[in-house]
Formats: sequence, C-alpha cells, structure tokens
Amino acid sequence: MTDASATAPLPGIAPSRSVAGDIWRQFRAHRGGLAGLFVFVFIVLAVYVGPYIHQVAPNTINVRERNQWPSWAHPFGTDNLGKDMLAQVLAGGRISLAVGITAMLLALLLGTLVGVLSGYFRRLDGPLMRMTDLFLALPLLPLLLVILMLFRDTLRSAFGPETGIFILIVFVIGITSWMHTARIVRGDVLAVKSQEFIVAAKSSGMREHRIIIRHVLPNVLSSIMVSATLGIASAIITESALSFLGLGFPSDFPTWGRLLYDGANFMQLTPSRVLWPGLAISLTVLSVNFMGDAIRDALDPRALKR
Amino acid sequence: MFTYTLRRLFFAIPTLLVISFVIFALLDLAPSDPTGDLPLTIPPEVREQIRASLGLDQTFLIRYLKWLQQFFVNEPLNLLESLTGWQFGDGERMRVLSWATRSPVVDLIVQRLPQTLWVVGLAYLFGILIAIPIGVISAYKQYSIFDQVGTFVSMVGYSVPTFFTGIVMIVVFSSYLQWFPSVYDTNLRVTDLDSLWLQVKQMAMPVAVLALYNASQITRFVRASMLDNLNQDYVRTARAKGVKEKAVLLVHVLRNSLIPVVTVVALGVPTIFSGAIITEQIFRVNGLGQLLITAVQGADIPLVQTLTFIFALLIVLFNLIADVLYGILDPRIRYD
Amino acid sequence: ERGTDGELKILFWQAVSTLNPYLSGGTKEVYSSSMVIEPLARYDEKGELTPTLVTEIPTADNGGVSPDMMSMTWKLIPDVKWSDGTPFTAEDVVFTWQYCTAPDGGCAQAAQYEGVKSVEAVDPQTVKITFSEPKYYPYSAFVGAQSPIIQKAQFKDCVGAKAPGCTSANFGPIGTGPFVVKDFKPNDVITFEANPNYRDPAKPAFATVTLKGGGDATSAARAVLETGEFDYAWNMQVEPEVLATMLQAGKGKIETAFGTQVERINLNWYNPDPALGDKRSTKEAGPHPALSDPAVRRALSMAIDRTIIDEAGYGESGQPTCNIVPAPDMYISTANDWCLTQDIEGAKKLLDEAGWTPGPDGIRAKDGVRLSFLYQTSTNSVRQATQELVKDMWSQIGVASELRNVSASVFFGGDPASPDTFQKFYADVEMYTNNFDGTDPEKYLAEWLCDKVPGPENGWQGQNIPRYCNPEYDKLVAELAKTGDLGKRAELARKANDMLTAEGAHIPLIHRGQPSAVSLSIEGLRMNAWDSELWNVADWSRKK
Amino acid sequence: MSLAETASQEVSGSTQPVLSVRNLTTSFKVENRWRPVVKDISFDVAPGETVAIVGESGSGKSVTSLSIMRLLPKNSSRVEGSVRLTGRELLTLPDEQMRQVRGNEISMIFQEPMTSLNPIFPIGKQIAEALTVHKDISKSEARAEVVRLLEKVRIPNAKDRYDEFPHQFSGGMRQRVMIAMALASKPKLLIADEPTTALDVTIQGQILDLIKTLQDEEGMSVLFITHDMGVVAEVADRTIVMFRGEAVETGPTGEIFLRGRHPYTRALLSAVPRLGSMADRKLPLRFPSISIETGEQVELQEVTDTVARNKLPIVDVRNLTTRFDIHSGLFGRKTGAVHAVEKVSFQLFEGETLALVGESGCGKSTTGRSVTRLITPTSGDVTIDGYNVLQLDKTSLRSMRRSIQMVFQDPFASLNPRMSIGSAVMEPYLEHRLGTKGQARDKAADLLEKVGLSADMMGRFPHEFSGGQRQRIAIARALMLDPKVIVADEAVSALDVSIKAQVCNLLLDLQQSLKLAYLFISHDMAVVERVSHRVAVMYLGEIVEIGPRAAVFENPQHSYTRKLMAAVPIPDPSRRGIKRNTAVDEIRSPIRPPGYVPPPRQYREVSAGHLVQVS
Ligand SMILES: Nc1ncnc2c1ncn2[C@@H]1O[C@H](COP(=O)(O)OP(=O)(O)OP(=O)(O)O)[C@@H](O)[C@H]1O
Ligand SMILES: Nc1ncnc2c1ncn2[C@@H]1O[C@H](COP(=O)(O)OP(=O)(O)OP(=O)(O)O)[C@@H](O)[C@H]1O
Ligand SMILES: [Mg+2]
Ligand SMILES: [Mg+2]
Repeated sequence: MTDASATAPLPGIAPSRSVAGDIWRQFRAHRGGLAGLFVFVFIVLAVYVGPYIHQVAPNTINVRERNQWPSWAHPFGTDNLGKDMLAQVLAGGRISLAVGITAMLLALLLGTLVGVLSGYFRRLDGPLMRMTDLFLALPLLPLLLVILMLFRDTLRSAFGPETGIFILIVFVIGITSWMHTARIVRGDVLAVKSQEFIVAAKSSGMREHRIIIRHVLPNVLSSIMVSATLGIASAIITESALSFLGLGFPSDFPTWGRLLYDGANFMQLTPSRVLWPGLAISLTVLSVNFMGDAIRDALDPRALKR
Repeated sequence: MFTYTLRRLFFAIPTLLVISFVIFALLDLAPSDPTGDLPLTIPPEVREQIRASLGLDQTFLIRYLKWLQQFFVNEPLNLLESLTGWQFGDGERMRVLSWATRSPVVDLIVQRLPQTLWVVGLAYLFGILIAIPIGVISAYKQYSIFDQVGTFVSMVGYSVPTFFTGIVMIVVFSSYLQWFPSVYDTNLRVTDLDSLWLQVKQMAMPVAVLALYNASQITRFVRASMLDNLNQDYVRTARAKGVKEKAVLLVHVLRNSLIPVVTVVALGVPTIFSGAIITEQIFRVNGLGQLLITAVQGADIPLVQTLTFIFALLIVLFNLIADVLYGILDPRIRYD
Repeated sequence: ERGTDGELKILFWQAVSTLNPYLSGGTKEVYSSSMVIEPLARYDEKGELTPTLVTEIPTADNGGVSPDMMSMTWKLIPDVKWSDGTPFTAEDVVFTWQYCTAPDGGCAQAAQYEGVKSVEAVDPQTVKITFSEPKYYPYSAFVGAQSPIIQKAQFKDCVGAKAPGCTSANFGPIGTGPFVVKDFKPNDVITFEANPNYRDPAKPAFATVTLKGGGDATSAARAVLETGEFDYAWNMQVEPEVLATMLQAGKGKIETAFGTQVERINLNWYNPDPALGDKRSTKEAGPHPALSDPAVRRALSMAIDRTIIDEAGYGESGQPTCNIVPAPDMYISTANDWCLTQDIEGAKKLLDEAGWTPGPDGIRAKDGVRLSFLYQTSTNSVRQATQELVKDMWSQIGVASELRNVSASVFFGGDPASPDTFQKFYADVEMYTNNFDGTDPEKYLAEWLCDKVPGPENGWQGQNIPRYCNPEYDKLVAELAKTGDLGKRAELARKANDMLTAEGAHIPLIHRGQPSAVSLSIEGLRMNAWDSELWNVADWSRKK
Repeated sequence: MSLAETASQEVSGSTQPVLSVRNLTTSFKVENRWRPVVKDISFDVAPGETVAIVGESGSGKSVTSLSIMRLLPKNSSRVEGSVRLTGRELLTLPDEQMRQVRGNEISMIFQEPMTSLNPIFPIGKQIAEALTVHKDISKSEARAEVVRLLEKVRIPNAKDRYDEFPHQFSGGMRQRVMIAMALASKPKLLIADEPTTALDVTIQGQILDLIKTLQDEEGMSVLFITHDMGVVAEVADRTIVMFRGEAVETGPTGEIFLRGRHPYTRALLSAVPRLGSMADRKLPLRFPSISIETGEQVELQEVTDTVARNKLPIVDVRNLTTRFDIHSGLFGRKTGAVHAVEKVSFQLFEGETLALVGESGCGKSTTGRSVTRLITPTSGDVTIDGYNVLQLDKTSLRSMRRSIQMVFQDPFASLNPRMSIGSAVMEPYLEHRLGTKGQARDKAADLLEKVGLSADMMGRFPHEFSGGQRQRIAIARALMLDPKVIVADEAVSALDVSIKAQVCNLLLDLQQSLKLAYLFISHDMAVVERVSHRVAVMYLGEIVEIGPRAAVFENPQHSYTRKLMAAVPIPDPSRRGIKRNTAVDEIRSPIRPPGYVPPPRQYREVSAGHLVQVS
C-alpha cells in the first residue's frame, strides 16, 4: 500500500528529538526564565561556594564590632552581636533554600497525591476534598505545638538536633501547604481524565495506578511545576514565621527569614541588615517564579503541538 | 441549582462536625496552658485552682459536647434574642467563655469584626480592584514592558513578607514624614468629615500593605485566565462581528476570565476573617487576627476553638458559595 | 486641678484582657486595674509601705499588729467614696477577702490571703485580720496592687463559680482610685475618665486615659519615643541600641525601676538524659553526670561576662549581678562578687584540675561524659541573644551547648503532658527571670527547699527548679521564718542567698529593671518596681 | 454545466466582483522566521455567487479567509497582496474602518459551533450585538429583529429561546445561530469556514439547505470553505482547490468534477465516497488511491471474503441495555434515566465488519463501550471470544481486553501528547507482560511498518504527526495485543477525505491479513457502505434495522434509515440547487422517567438476515 505523506517527512517537522531537549529549547526562548535561571544558579553557587571565599564563621560573636555598616572586613556589615552579616546571609541561604526546596517537594508530593486521587477516583473525591478543607481551616500554631511536642525528642535522638529540627520544619511546612496544589491538580486531573487517551489506556487493559503514573501525571505536570515555584517562596517565608514564633531552628541558626525579621528593628541603625536578606528572598522568589513561568510555557501542550 | 445548593449545605453538616472534633482534639493535645502568662510569683496551688475554675478538670468529651451545645444552640439563641428582642427561656444559658477575658467569646468576635472588615476587607477589595486592570492589561499586552514590570512588581509584592513592608512604612510615613499614625485607634467613631479623614489616615498604611500583597496574587490569576480566554474561538467570532476591541476585551473576554478568578477570590474571603495576623499586630489594628494570635499565645482554648471553627465554617461556606457563584456566572454549570 | 490636662495615652504591648486582677493575675491586668481599684496600703518607689485607704500602717509599735503576731487591725480613712458615690466601708474589705477565698472561684491572688484565718469588720472604719499562725511579716492581704478592694455591692452575686460570668463587673469594676472605666474592649483598648468622687479634689490632672494594647515592644517604644503618639509605654524589652536611636528623636525618655527580678541560668542537678524516658530530671534519674560536679558549676559561672550580656541586651535597664535576692538594699550580699568579672583562665584551670580535659573537638570530657549542654529558654529576642553570647563564652572554656527556645505559653504553662515546661526541665540548663512580690524574700527563699523539687509525685508543681537540695539550707530558711527582727532577717536571707549562688544552684546573670518609655511632657511620674507602675497616676500631669 | 452557473458567470463578467483577491500571501512568524502559509492566491467572488475553497487539512483555507477578514494575530502574521471588497482595498484600511466592514459587509461562520459562541451570554444577546455594533437601533427593535432572524434559520420557538445559552443548543442549532448572527446585518459576502464539518449528516443537510435558501432570499455572495467534495458539489458555483498553500486549480464546479487536471484534484475526487456506488457488490471495496505527484491511479486490490460465518460468532450481544441514571432533588433521588442503549442484540463473526450507524447521541459509542465493559451495562449478555464479559472479575477482565481493542474518533486526543509513539504502542504489550522490552520493540516496529509508518519514527511524539498518521498509530497500538475484535468508534470521521480513504484501506488490509472483526461505528453512510459486511441502524438507543450491507442500503425499510440516506450529500454538481427538504426537527431525547418500561419490540425479516423493527 502506498501512502505519499506517511513516509515522506511532513513539512515543518524536524527530525526526532527528546522531550527534554524540546523543553529546554522552549525554555531558552523565554528570556525571563533564562534570566531567572541565571540568578537562581548564582544564588545557589553563592551560598554553597561563597563561604570558601568569605571565610568568616557566621556565628563568631564580636561584641566590640557590633552594628557596623558595611566595610571591607564585613562587606554586609555586622549585627547587634557583632556577627558578620555576609557570612550569615550565606549560611542562612543554605538553610532557607534547603527548607524551601524540600518543604516544597513534600507539599507537592502530598498535594499531587491528594489531587490525583480525588480527581481520578470519584468516590474519594468528596472525602479528600473535605479533608483539604479541614487542613485549610486548621490553626497552624497549635498544630505546630502539638507536632513539636510529639515528635521533637524522637527526631532529635534519631537524627541529631539540627537535622531533627530540619525534618520537623520541613514536615510542618509541607503538611500545611499542600492544599492549594491539591485543588489545582484535582481540576487538571478531571480535565485530563475525560480525554480519549485515558479511555484508550483503560481499554487496553492497563491497571489504574499505571494509567495514573504514565498518562495522568505527565499531563498535569505543568500546573504542578507552577505550584512548585510558588511553594518555594512561601516555604521560605513560612520558615521565617516559624522562627520568630520560636518554633523554628535554634536561635544561633541563621535563615533568611529570621535575619530579615531580626534585622527589621535595626532598620534605622544598620539598614544593610535587612537589605541583604530581603533582597535574597525576593531575588530567589522572583527567579524561581520566572523559571516556573518559563517551564510552564515549555511544557504547554499548545507549544508542543504542531 | 437551588436543590443542589441545599444538598451541598446538607452534606456540609457532618463535614463540619468532623472538623470541629478534630480542631477540638488538636487544641486539647496542644501543650500550651492558660496560666503560662501569669507571673511566676503566683504559686502552683493557685494555678491549679485557676485551672479548675476554667473547667479544665473535666474530660475532653464532656467539654466537647458542652461546647457543641453552647456554640450551636445557646449562642445562636442569644444572637437571635439580641437581634429581635424576643426572649427564649430564661436567658440563663451557658455561653462559650474566653479564659483570658472571662467574657463570652462571641461578644469578643463581634467587637473585633468591624475593624477587621474595614481594614482587611477593604485591603482585599482594593487588592482585587488593582489586580483586575493590571491583570487584564498584562494579558492583553503579553510580554510588553507593562507586563514585565507588572510581573516584577507582583512577584516582589508576593515575596516580601508583610512584617517587613509594614515596618518600612511605619519608619517612613510615621517616624520621618509623620503623615500617618502608627497605631490604629479602634475607638475612633466616624461622625463627620474630620473623623472620616482620621479614619482614612489610620487605615492607609495597613490597607496599603495588605492590598499590595493581595493584589500581587490575584493579578497572576487574572492574567493567566485572560490569556486562556483570549485564544478562544468566541473571541474571534466577536471580532468578526465587528465588535469594538475594547468591548471584545471588557465584555466578552473579561467576563469569561473572571469566572475562575471569582472562585479564587471567594475562596480567599475566609482569610479576611482569619485576619492578617502580622499586619494587624504591627499596626495594632486589633481585629480578629490579633484576637486569634493573642488567644493562641495565651492558650485561650475556647476562643481559639471557636474562632478556628468559625473559620472552618467560612471555608466550607465559601467553598459552597464559590461553587454556586460559578454556576451563576457560568450558565454551563447550572445544575437541575 | 482635676481634669484639666486632657487625655493621657498609655500603650501596653501586651493587651489587657480583664480589669479584675483576682481573675487574671497577669502583670498587665494588675497594673491597669490599679488606676481604678486600690489596696489599703501600697509600696512606694523605695519599697516602703504607704497608707492608701487607711490612716496609718499598722505595726507592733503603734499597736496595729498584736504582739503575738496573730492579728492586725486596719483603720480606714473616713468618708472615702466609691466612684458611684456610695461610701467605702469595712464590709467591702471583708467581702474582698471572701471573694478571693471562695471555693471554685479560681482567685489568682489567693496567695495574698494565705494564712489569713478571718477578716472582720469591727466597725465600718475598722478591719481586723486574724492569722492562723504567727505572721512575722504580715503585710500581704490588702497590700499592694495585687490585692485591691472591690465593691461588695457590685460583686456580691459574683462569688465562687459565678465569678467569671460577671463580665460587666469584671470589665468595669467600681473603685476608689483616680479613674473610672468608661469603655473596655478586652485585649484592645480601655478608656478611663477621671473619678468625680476621688478623695483628692485636685486630682487626677488628666480628664481621660486611653490604654491601648497589642503589638510588640519595639513598635511600642517607637510610638512614644519617635512618633510621640503615646505618653507612656510599659515594659520596653528592646535592644539598647535600638532604643538609643529612637531617643534621638527627643520626644521621650526611658525610666527604669529596679525590683527583684533576676535573670538566671538554672543548672539541673538531676540527669535529664532523654534515654531515661519519664524518669529524667527526677530523683530516680540520679545526679547530673557533669553538673553534679561543683567545679563545673562554678566554671560555667566564671566563664560568663555579665557586662557584655548587659550591654548587648539590657543597657540601662539591667545590671550584672551575682545574687538571687538583688534588692532591697539590706538584703544585698557582696559575698559572690567574684563572678562579676569574667575569668576564662580561672575557669579552664578549675576544669583542668577537676579532670575535665579537652577532647579532640575542643570539648572537655571526663570518663566519657562530655561537657555539652542543652540550654533552653523561652522565646524572646533578648533571651536568644543572651543564649548566643553565653554559648560563645562557654565555648571558650571547652563547653558546648545546644540552644533551644520554647514558646512562653508552653514553657511557663506547666502542662504536665508537655516535655517543654520549665518545671520539667528536660534540659541541662535553662534561663528565665523570677522575682518576689513586695520586699520580703522569705517565701521566695523557701522555693529552694528539698521538698519543693518538682516531680511526677507533685504534678511537676514544685518551685525548686534546679533540684537543689541541702539540709543546711532548709534549716536556714526555717530559722528565717521564725525570726521577727528585721536586721536578723536580712542577715539570714543574705546567708541563704550566698549559699545558693556559691553552691551553684543557678548562675545569676542580670538584675533586671522594668524600663518604661515616657514622654518628656509627663510630670510627676515615679517609677516603682514594688507595686504597680501606675501606682501614682493620680499625680501625673502634663508639662505646660 | 447547469443554467444557474452560466448565469452567475455572465453576471460576474459584466459587473464588479464583490470580493477580489489578488496575489494574497500570508506568512506566520515561526521561531523568528517568516513562513508563508498561503502563497500567491488570486480569485474573485461575483455578486450572488458561491465560491468554494477545498483542500486538505492544513492547506491554508482558514488562513485565507482570516486574512481577508484581517483577523489574524497582528504581531505574528503578515498579509501581502490585495483584497478588495467592491473595489475598496481592505488590507490598508484603518482598523476602525475595518471593524465597520467586519460583520457588516462581510460576515463569517466558523468551523466549531461548540466553541464559537460565547458560553456565558444568551444567544439572543449575541446576535443582537451584531446588529447594534453597526446600526443605531433600539433594544426592542433589535430584539424583534433577532427573533425574526432566529425564525429565518428555523429555530423553533424563537421567541422563548432568545434568552437561552449556547450550551442549551445542539451543535446544529448553534451553527444556525451562527448563521443568523452572520446574516444579521445583511452582508454582501458570507464566508463560511467549514460550517458543517463538525456536524452529523442529517444536520449537515439541514444547514446546507438553509444557506442555499437564505442566499436566494438575500442575494449575497458566499465563500464556502470545506474539504468535503460532496458538499462542494452541492453548493458551489465555482471551486478553488488549494494544496499546500497554493491554489492549484480554479474553475466552475462542474468542470473541476469532470475534468480536474491537477493530480491533487483527482486524488481528492477519487477518494470521495459515493452512496450507491457499491450497487452490485457483496464484499467491501477499497477506495481507489491516486498518487498526488503523478495523478496515476494505483491498482485496486480486490477484497476477498474474510467472514467465517460457519464458526461461532466472536462477539455475541444479547439484549444489551445501558442506562445512565439522572439524579436530582435534595437527596439525589433518581428522577429518570438516559436509555442510551436499549435491548440491543447483534453478532459479529471473525473477519466481519458490522457497522453501527445513526445520528449523534443515538447510543453508538455507548454500545461500543458497553461491549468492552468500559461502561458497566445495566443488563444483557455479552460474549466475546468465549468470555462472558459482564461477569468477569478484575484480572480476567484485563485478559479479556486482549481480545477486544478500541480505536477512537479524535486522533489528537487519543494519544498521550507527552509519550513517544514507540512507548505508546509498546505499552499495552508490556502492561500485559507478553514479552521483554526487546520483543515489544520488535513487534511495535513491525506493526508500525504494517500500518504504513516506519519503525524509526518510534522516538517521535504525537504532535509531530498528522491526524491520519496518528490514527494509524492508534490502530497499531490496538493491534499490539493481537486482538480478535476492534471497536472502531468513528475512527475515520475526523479525517480528511484522502486520509480517510487511506485509513479505510488500511483497515481492510488488516482484516484480510489478520482476520480481524470490526465493530465499525460511524455516522458517515458513504464510508460505511464501502467497508462493512453488515449494517445496524440505531435510533434512540435501539437497533431499528440490521442486515447485510447490500440489503440495507438498496432496500431500506425503516423510515429512519431512509431519512439517514437522504441526508448524505451527493458529489454530483449537476444536482446542485436541488434541495432535499430534510425536515428540520431536533433529535428526540432518550431520557425516560423512572419505572419506564420500554415497549416490547418486534422485528420483521425482510430477507435473509435483514431485520426491521416494526413496532
Ligand atoms: N496563528 C498561526 N501561527 C502559525 N501558523 C499558523 C497559524 N494559524 C495557522 N497556521 C498554519 O497555517 C497552515 C494552514 O492552516 P489553516 O488553518 O488555514 O488550514 P485549513 O486548510 O483551514 O485546515 P483545516 O481543514 O484543518 O481547517 C497550517 O500549517 C497551520 O499550522
Ligand atoms: N456517562 C454518561 N452519563 C449520562 N449520559 C450519557 C453518558 N454517556 C452518554 N450518555 C448519553 O447517552 C446517549 C448516547 O450517547 P452516545 O455517546 O452513545 O451517542 P453516539 O451515538 O455515540 O453519539 P455521537 O455520534 O455524538 O458520538 C446520549 O444521549 C448521551 O447524552
Ligand atoms: Mg480550517
Ligand atoms: Mg459517539
């Protein structure tokens, strides 16, 4: 059987490419996304490599040099105990980024799980969405106190004080911020579920969990990505809120949110104390958001379509 | 539509009961204690007496059932009495009492509502009013300078915490320029133009801080939704009819785009009632948010329980309202 | 002239939740209600008793106190009126006692009436208090802002279990003080008016008072010192340099009163090792592996530079101290002043001699026990700064510490289920402030008795937080309770204080004052740490 | 050449054309390069004339019409050449004046009736808008005019339906609303961009009739865009054939049909199914295939008889009933049911094609899905390849699925856009653990070759394929499990004529080589006639007529079958202008109250195996 158009390459079609390559090409086309990527990589490099260049320990106290404006010895100035702000911003960045990214991943995992289950299985929809409502309504602070009380010592003895608290904080932020993701994912799953390729998969005898993993998830990825980028931002900020409620890391553990909060009262004395952590948070959020925009554009099926 | 709404309302009841139980149990587990605030000079025996007088010696289940009755039967009756002037029974009903103030929780909430609505509500409203035009223009001129700047500003607005913007505002506008007061006066009654002006002045900063934050979020939604709709076939139809570009945008596209935004906005309304805790604290707008945070910090459990539950109620209610609104705005979803 | 100075604006960053101090006991409630209701006598700024509603302070010399110390008699000033115009009588005083001691009432000031057997109205102007055993220091009931007199007519239906339900009375008590409550928004704002029936016709100078609550200390300071919106702000726990910047605006000043508050680090004498589970920090857990060594306790204290802590966290509102009873003057001991100067080398030497040698990581250890401590306190920025400083200082002598801060409502909440309360002390060291009411330290010093050690058997309610136990000390305190002579009492109290510090039950750090921000336009204010800070608000006026 | 045609040509010779397009070239900016999509097209439309543009999908038909209307996105498209409306140049007109032209002098109807109306405004308002933006008329006048227009396009109860919303209208009615909207301001030119493609045969007939009638009444010119030669033959005076952006042939419709010169034109024509062309054949017949490059006809291979009637039927359906409950009220009580499939019985033998035909909503898809148990039927018996389908547990259901596979209508939606076609095809095989990955790859490569694709395309993604190619991939995927039966639910309906022919041929080939049985669901009678052995006609969930293809097509007994046949457009230009006068009635609803017992049905045997419902 002959078919002219089947074997001849279709007009406008480049030879076969990988999806990753495709997405990267789309991503590159988004200028904001590229700039965001640069800034983000710069920040990550700075907080991880920076301490090797600026070799001042973040919690060296030197009361005689407190509340200093930026100088060569202390490029970002010092705080009210004489600790070097640059070193603190760098150290804080490591924690804030780690918390932001892991908490976001956890929230994403939970949100996606709940969203997919409730979108895909009609019977679970009602109960899961009501549970989402419940979590939206739960008062964060008492919840935190309960969690701290129940798990802190166990975690501390299992993972040591710092990792223990880290796990706890990530967990707390994670379980209190997945609800929006769940809602969005559910909506998307509902839309994807009615598409014919899902019916096709079912009719070929695929098991439900395989359908979810192979067909549903990849197609709701773009909205998950958007939640992810917003999630990092809110996780960093939530961590700062926890810190100043006294529920976060120990006080000699700088994080961006905490530095910003502690510095706020010293704004008139040493403005650099709030400037840098504030800038760091904003730039991270901004860059991640631009990246998210670009990723969403790159994953958009409309862009993939001929 | 109507029966659908009714049915949803009906099913909300068990949901709410479960939520109330979870909230109650959770707060019961929480380790904070109402006597934690008292000076250490008060001896432990006295503390014990205080706890007993708060009813803390009863079992969890009894306290829960009591609360249920107080909240669902007694308080609504009281409210009805005060609204209509009728008398039900002898009026000697147990009310949900706050531990810290020893006054009925509902009265406290009613007292706080006005400033919360004024400040947080207005900020929400302003946020929406700012967000819509910006979102519309950003979407219409996607990738233009306006869009880029708008995106940048909204991202900054989203990423800078309110405790920071609030303090900057106080330092600039209260300390240096002395334009606005840094402390909100909840006693101010608006009776004439002068007091109105004072009210506007004291609301300016908290409203600005919150409106910026709200607007940054809603703008993103409006923009995304507009972009979705601008590519729809019916837009082309409208243009083919010769409808003016402005009408295409504002009548056809905007109306459609607002449907998802309306749900987002409706679902955000409960957060008005939970208050903007940090902003209220900074400007001393003693609204519901401040009430909640002092209650949590002072372990005023009945107050936290009631406030949280009301919040849950609002979330469920506004979920419903969002659904109903969706149906009203979008004829395709109208049920029955 | 009464009511000629317009409005007085006061800012309490912790908002006032009720105006009945018998139902709350919080400092803010006690202070704010002191503008309305008054005790029979109060302490002045020097800690001396001054009569308020009585003609004189009863003493053994003037016959007001019986020689056997079993009863005392107060003579009320005639013609004092409540703000509603009705006369103030001995019946009201008796009622106040009944109100606070009624069962199920949950009276927060019950301790003030401890040991009172009965209160009788001998005649409308005379009140007789009978004690159940001899009271060598009888000035507790009806003395000071904690036990003001409330009106019988207003509260007579609010006794016992009904007390909390009397919302309007609790929110607007009728009093004899210079002001009356006009409007009360709980946890928000109170408006007062000058009391038309106040006994001094020329006072108060202010016509109205607004007492606003909420927010945080720094912004409260800003509202007085920088923007000038308020006249007075209470409890300025703000970093000294921040206050200094604000003071440059030239609108206000900081006034500090020194009472008996001492910020201290308690050392746990029992083992808090989490591996011990429920036994930790109790007698069964056994002595602390490191802190039971007196050399370690002393070295920890020697390593601390209290001046730096003071400078960084307290400034004018604190001073380094080595005593747990830092005031009044006659109780101040100088026996422990060695601790006022930091002595790193000495501390190191002490530890070396005791066999604590630095390990490869620089942390000292002996027999497998490392000098590494969990250091907890409540959440508060000054405390966290202090924690960091102390950690730094201890690290210089080879002692490691892990910092932890716990929300105040949990830390001081005393919930027996929570592991984080200061009573449970599931940590090696912990830091907070404590003080005593009035000027007499007897009851305070009794907190370190052996039988006051908190533990499961007493529901963790004991006050001997460090778990210090020394029969010698117990004897000393018993002797104090039996001594009537003031000079002798002071000597015994100093001895007890020295013993505690020398043995290392705790490490005193800072004698904390109570700083308040005051507008430069306010006159007549006398800061008082022994009574309500607003004790003489009737005398305040605005500079013309 | 008919009379009307000559007349219109005379008119165009003497007077000025309504629309005159010269050297129109439209380019899009793709990855920063301008890519021409429409190349150098010129044509005229005379007053009162109907000009059709035909061509396969993607040939630039819509872009041409949008260029004329200047509705393409401004910053990513470029239009060159000249477009004159009664002598006035449109391409250089200021925006505001162009807006006045749109909807006023030129109106347009779009392809997608489902999405082209604004979902949240009442249809009356939307039509009225077309009036009010150009004319200064009062609200009540506008309303009266809209009602008149709605009546004109045969919307029953026009007055009451003014305030209804688009979703309350069926596709055909929406398209009529679109027409009313386009006619509102009595335009000189109507551009209809595939107005019937998305619709059912019966509805399509109605719409075509309507346009013809209205054109006669209003005397406007029509530019009709379609890919269906049958439709062209019915409506167009002149025809322009577009191929890859170029107009390859222009001329009177009759000329094009009789003496089309360009190979593409011939290929297009040869692929058009004609009802009745199978008059005396018993077996299915391949579509003639013509090479686009040369115009040569490729030899037709005769189809051999594949049906194994002596064996047991591979699919045996007895009294299959599927109902969807409708709940409403406060407690979600059942208030009725959609009787989507009602007592349907049929048998399908190995190597046989049974076609299910009927209009939209009559229950064809539901039947297909019930048989495969994608939907759980209410009652009945289904036996497939020995499995008692309705009684299977989860695991045996999975293994049963190996015997019966489905191919769906929408080639764009039935492949996961994020999965390479290789993995998409291999997936069912691996899922059923039929072999190793390597074996799966070999088999997939083999099948892709079999459906006319090459094995090295396995790494590509669906968006890199055309609709026809995707449908082949879907077929390959269905074949991966070596099924005995394939349910093809409108598998060719969405495809271009030429592609449709190819895919049909492919299905026939596969049936020959693999002895497949097809349940061929379609509303396209002409295609059904060519490919099926037997035909079942469905109406409101029931089979009203079933029998061998020849018997049903040549001797339709049920009135509904006849109506269905009458609605099929006939690709013969000489019959142009003859209206079929198909009744403009709406599809009846299959919703029944609870407790409704369907009346017992009787069937009459007309000839061997040809049954007709009688009561
Ligand atoms: N906005 C656009 N941007 C880029 N390319 C476009 C755009 N619109 C259409 N095209 C391309 O132009 C070509 C012609 O498209 P057009 O819609 O005119 O085809 P058509 O003949 O109408 O096909 P169909 O029968 O499927 O409607 C296609 O290749 C399409 O991908
Ligand atoms: N899941 C469902 N719930 C309720 N009603 C349904 C459902 N699926 C289909 N229907 C209804 O069943 C009837 C038959 O639908 P079906 O999809 O089988 O028709 P069809 O003949 O395939 O039509 P088309 O040609 O449009 O695909 C329709 O009235 C439809 O509305
Ligand atoms: Mg098209
Ligand atoms: Mg169908």
